[in-house]
Amino acid sequence: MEFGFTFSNTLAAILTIGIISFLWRDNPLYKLCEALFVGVSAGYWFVSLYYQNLLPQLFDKLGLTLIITPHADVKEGALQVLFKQGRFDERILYIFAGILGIMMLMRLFPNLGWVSRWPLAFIVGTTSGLYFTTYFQSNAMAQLKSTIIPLNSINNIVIVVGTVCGLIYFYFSKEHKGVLGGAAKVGTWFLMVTFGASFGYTVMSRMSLLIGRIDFIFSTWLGLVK
Amino acid sequence: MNVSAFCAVPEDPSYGAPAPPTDLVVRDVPNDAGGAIILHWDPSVDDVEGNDKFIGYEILRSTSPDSGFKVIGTATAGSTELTDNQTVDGKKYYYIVRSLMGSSIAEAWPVGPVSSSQQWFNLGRINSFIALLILSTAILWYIHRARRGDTLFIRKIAGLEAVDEAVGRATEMGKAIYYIPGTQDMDNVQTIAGVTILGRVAKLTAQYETPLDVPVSRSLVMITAREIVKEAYLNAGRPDAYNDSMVHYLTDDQFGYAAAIDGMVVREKPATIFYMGAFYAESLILAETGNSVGAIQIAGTAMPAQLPFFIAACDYTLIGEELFAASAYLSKEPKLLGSLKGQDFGKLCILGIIIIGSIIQTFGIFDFTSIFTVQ
Amino acid sequence: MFEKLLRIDRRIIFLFVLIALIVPLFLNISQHIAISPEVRDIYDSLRKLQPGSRVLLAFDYDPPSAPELQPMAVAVMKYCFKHNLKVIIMGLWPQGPLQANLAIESIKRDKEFKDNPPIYDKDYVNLGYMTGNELVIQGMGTDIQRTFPRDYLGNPTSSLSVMKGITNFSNIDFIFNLSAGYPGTVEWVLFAVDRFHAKLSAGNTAVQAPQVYPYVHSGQLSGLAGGLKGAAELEKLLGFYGKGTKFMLSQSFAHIVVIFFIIVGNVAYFATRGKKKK
Amino acid sequence: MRREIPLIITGVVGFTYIIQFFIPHWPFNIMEHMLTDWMLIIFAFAIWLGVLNLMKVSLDRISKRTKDWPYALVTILGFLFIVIAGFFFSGGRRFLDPGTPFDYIYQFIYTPLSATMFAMLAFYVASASYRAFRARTKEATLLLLAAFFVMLGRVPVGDAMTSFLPESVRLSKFADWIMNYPQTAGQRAIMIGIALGIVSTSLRLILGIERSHLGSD
Repeated sequence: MEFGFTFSNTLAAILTIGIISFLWRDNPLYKLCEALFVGVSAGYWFVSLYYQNLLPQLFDKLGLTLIITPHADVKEGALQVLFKQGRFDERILYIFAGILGIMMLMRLFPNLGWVSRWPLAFIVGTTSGLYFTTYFQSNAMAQLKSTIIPLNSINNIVIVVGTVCGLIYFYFSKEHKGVLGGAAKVGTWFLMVTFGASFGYTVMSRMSLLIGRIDFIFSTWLGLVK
Repeated sequence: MNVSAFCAVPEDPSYGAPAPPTDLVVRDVPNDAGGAIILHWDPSVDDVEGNDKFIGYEILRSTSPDSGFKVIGTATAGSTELTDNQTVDGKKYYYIVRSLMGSSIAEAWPVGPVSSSQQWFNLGRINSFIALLILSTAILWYIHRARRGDTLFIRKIAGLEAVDEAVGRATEMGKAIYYIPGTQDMDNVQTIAGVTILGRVAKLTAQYETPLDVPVSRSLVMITAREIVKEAYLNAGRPDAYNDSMVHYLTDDQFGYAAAIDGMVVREKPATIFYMGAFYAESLILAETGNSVGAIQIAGTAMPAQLPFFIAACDYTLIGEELFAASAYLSKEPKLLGSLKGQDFGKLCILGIIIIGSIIQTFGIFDFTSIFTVQ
Repeated sequence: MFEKLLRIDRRIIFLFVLIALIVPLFLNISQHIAISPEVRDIYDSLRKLQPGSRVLLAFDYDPPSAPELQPMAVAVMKYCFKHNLKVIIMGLWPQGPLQANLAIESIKRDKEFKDNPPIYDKDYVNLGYMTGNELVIQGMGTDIQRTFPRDYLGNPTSSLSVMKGITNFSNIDFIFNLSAGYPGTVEWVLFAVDRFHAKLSAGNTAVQAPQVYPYVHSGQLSGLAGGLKGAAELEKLLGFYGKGTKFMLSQSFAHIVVIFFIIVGNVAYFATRGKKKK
Repeated sequence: MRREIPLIITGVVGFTYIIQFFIPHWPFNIMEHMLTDWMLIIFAFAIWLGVLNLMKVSLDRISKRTKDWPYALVTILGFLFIVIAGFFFSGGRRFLDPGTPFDYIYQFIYTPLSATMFAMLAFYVASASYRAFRARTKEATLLLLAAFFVMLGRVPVGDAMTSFLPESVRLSKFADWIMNYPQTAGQRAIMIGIALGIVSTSLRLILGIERSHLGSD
């Protein structure tokens, strides 16, 4: 970004004001910004995914980049290793990823749409396998460990009681009545304090985001604030 | 394999030579996939704060104890550890660590042999393994019981009780229902939970003939949501009412997506909005705009940082685990209800461990927490 | 009247927030800024540096976090240029080094530095952004010039005079990390401090700071400035009143507006509830 | 067949992931990395579907001349503009380098739009807290009080108001206490609950008990 009343800054400032104007009411400038934002951001991710995922992860690894542009400044891929050196390179397995990706695109043909369930099933499998272990390890085990503490101070008692009652709130198998109901009630109090406190805690940083935009308008663009 | 050596090359103060590091211990990195050896030494007596001449350590490696040592790495003053990630499993190595001070060098005797290897089980994770095994067995056992026909009680979940009412209200008003399945892709279990709940909501909208709009921010979510909505309409006997354009993509960008939904909400004023899945900062932007047009809003997420905002701006919020319980609760399918019971079993175990463990810690009987150390 | 207040048009609240944020930018109110020990630690570390010392500034943030972190960056850079410390800029976030350039631009336009503007490769260098997150820090622990073979302009790092004689963290006298998340201060502590014993202070966004406090108490981090308050404190200590102080005032005003409306909402709620009972 | 094979794929891949968490030995050690890469590659292909859908919806709006159709044209042009700039005029892989047309669009169009959208939160936290933080019930009162004290404790005014008290019990310290103890306890309960929910959902997916995401035949 540059300083002053330049074309670039004016463009950025108009877009900034356009988005903020939505707070007053929906209006043509906001509609313009919104439509532009959707198009530009979709394009941004489209280009980024190509250069940051598809190209290095698939084309470079397989060696397709070198086949298409022989003088490109990239290392040899699995295909070159296989055909020039006659050696098996495990990167050749990435060809399956390419196949799965193309199967995904079969969605575009109504009769072949079902093929796209394979890559989808692959993603769901990866996700559930990954989450199954990592979440248990980092959320359940680690949090459990740090909650087992000596009950020798008010602070520690607050932590243990709060965690226990909070967990009881999430207990689904019994109606929350009697002792269980009482504990679950205390659990909701803790949850409410948690939500209130984390809300209050973030207010400040949200303000600073807006300060950044206002500063852009008044000092970078208009030069009114030194 | 543990090998250690002690060596004392006499220090010659006239030449300003440093003392070498001592007690070098080299061993295979445990619980790994091989290819690494870890070295640990006690610092040289010259390696003290304020001694600016002391530069650091050099690590040398060879496959023979007598010759062929080459520098494989350096470590700054004050360090006592280095991992050699460039070993070939099974090959025997010898190591030397030497101190550098000014232009002089002092080295200890070589230590070894040591070789790296890969292990068949990560023993550091045995606790997670056992716990997950117990939990999974419990879940599967309850699913089995549920399938056998045992009735399983599940308490009311306020946010889910309201789903019928919310769909009903939209029908009465003749307005649309928006369903936002989060802003993350299918590589997030919350998104999967979100689209599963969409199936139950879509069944209701099919029955009531209420217009449903599902704007999404990821292509794969679009594909999945279409499958699910289509099946729901089919099961409700209304395949004719289904249309691909009910589920449409906007942009992968978190705020671009929020900007577009804000616009849609103020223009079309939906009667009901669902937010179910993984959300980041856009949560409040969406929920406040939805609130401004008077929509009934039901949210559910397992993103702890966004829960406060949904609680503040929505009529009902499914908190964390309740999001994952929702599909079971809404469908009342035995196999799903069974897994909820399994979760509750896990919760009871955790509660018991916290209470008993804290008592043990209070009286200092032994260090109970060490059982739960994660690696 | 209270009933009306309960259903107040939200745009009135928006307007108050906007005014509370804009007005302080044009005011010159002196506020009492208490200096916290964590920020004083940063100042003490900086003061100990001799002229000619090398300071590494790691810019690990992007424009949305700039209001909080940019004032810190400007203040620390001004201090370095004024006391003839050599600044090395780098970033683990793609936008980071661009933020550094913005900070330098603004310093060049500053009255105090007009006659003696910072010069590239004499007073500072910018090594640019490098992918690899914490692995970059680890690589720098062995060899900075190999990790960053070229600066952001494309010059070989070995040809830069500021980089002469620098191999790894042993040759860097002080690191200041500006961080808005991952990768950031936590990674710098774990890799640069714990493994390579570098001397590190940090500036963090207000949201991020609490996660980093434990490292200050344990001594791994020598000093921490958190959020705009930290920025204002840093400006006061280093003697350059800048945007941090101004922004801090805006933020406090807006905060008070929010609190004020919460009170109004509750007063109105209880007043109308009383009426209904009658 | 159209449902069985996907279920098998999910199960096999899911189990592989779980195994590699516990077994560091080859070939499992390289699996995690490779499968994650594959997932990224599938995502990179899949974005085509979304983008084509966006173009189709926008073109439909233009051809049917629905209300506000010119904005649909803006979306298409915006998309083409950045995609052409990114693919043909920004130096290939180095498309993010300062000075490229792609970077210019990023800095002067994308960043102001997205940073401002993000900044709108400043307004929304104000309006949401005005509405939500009212002492209607016991629970709402706790929500209100926790938010109120933490908010006040974060600005110098809070401490100034309680300056007559000893330093250790002033508002900022009380706010810290709320964050460190009751707040931490609540968060832990939420996190442990989430972990259990995720474990059982993942298990259902891997075993094919939950399969509605695959749709009908």
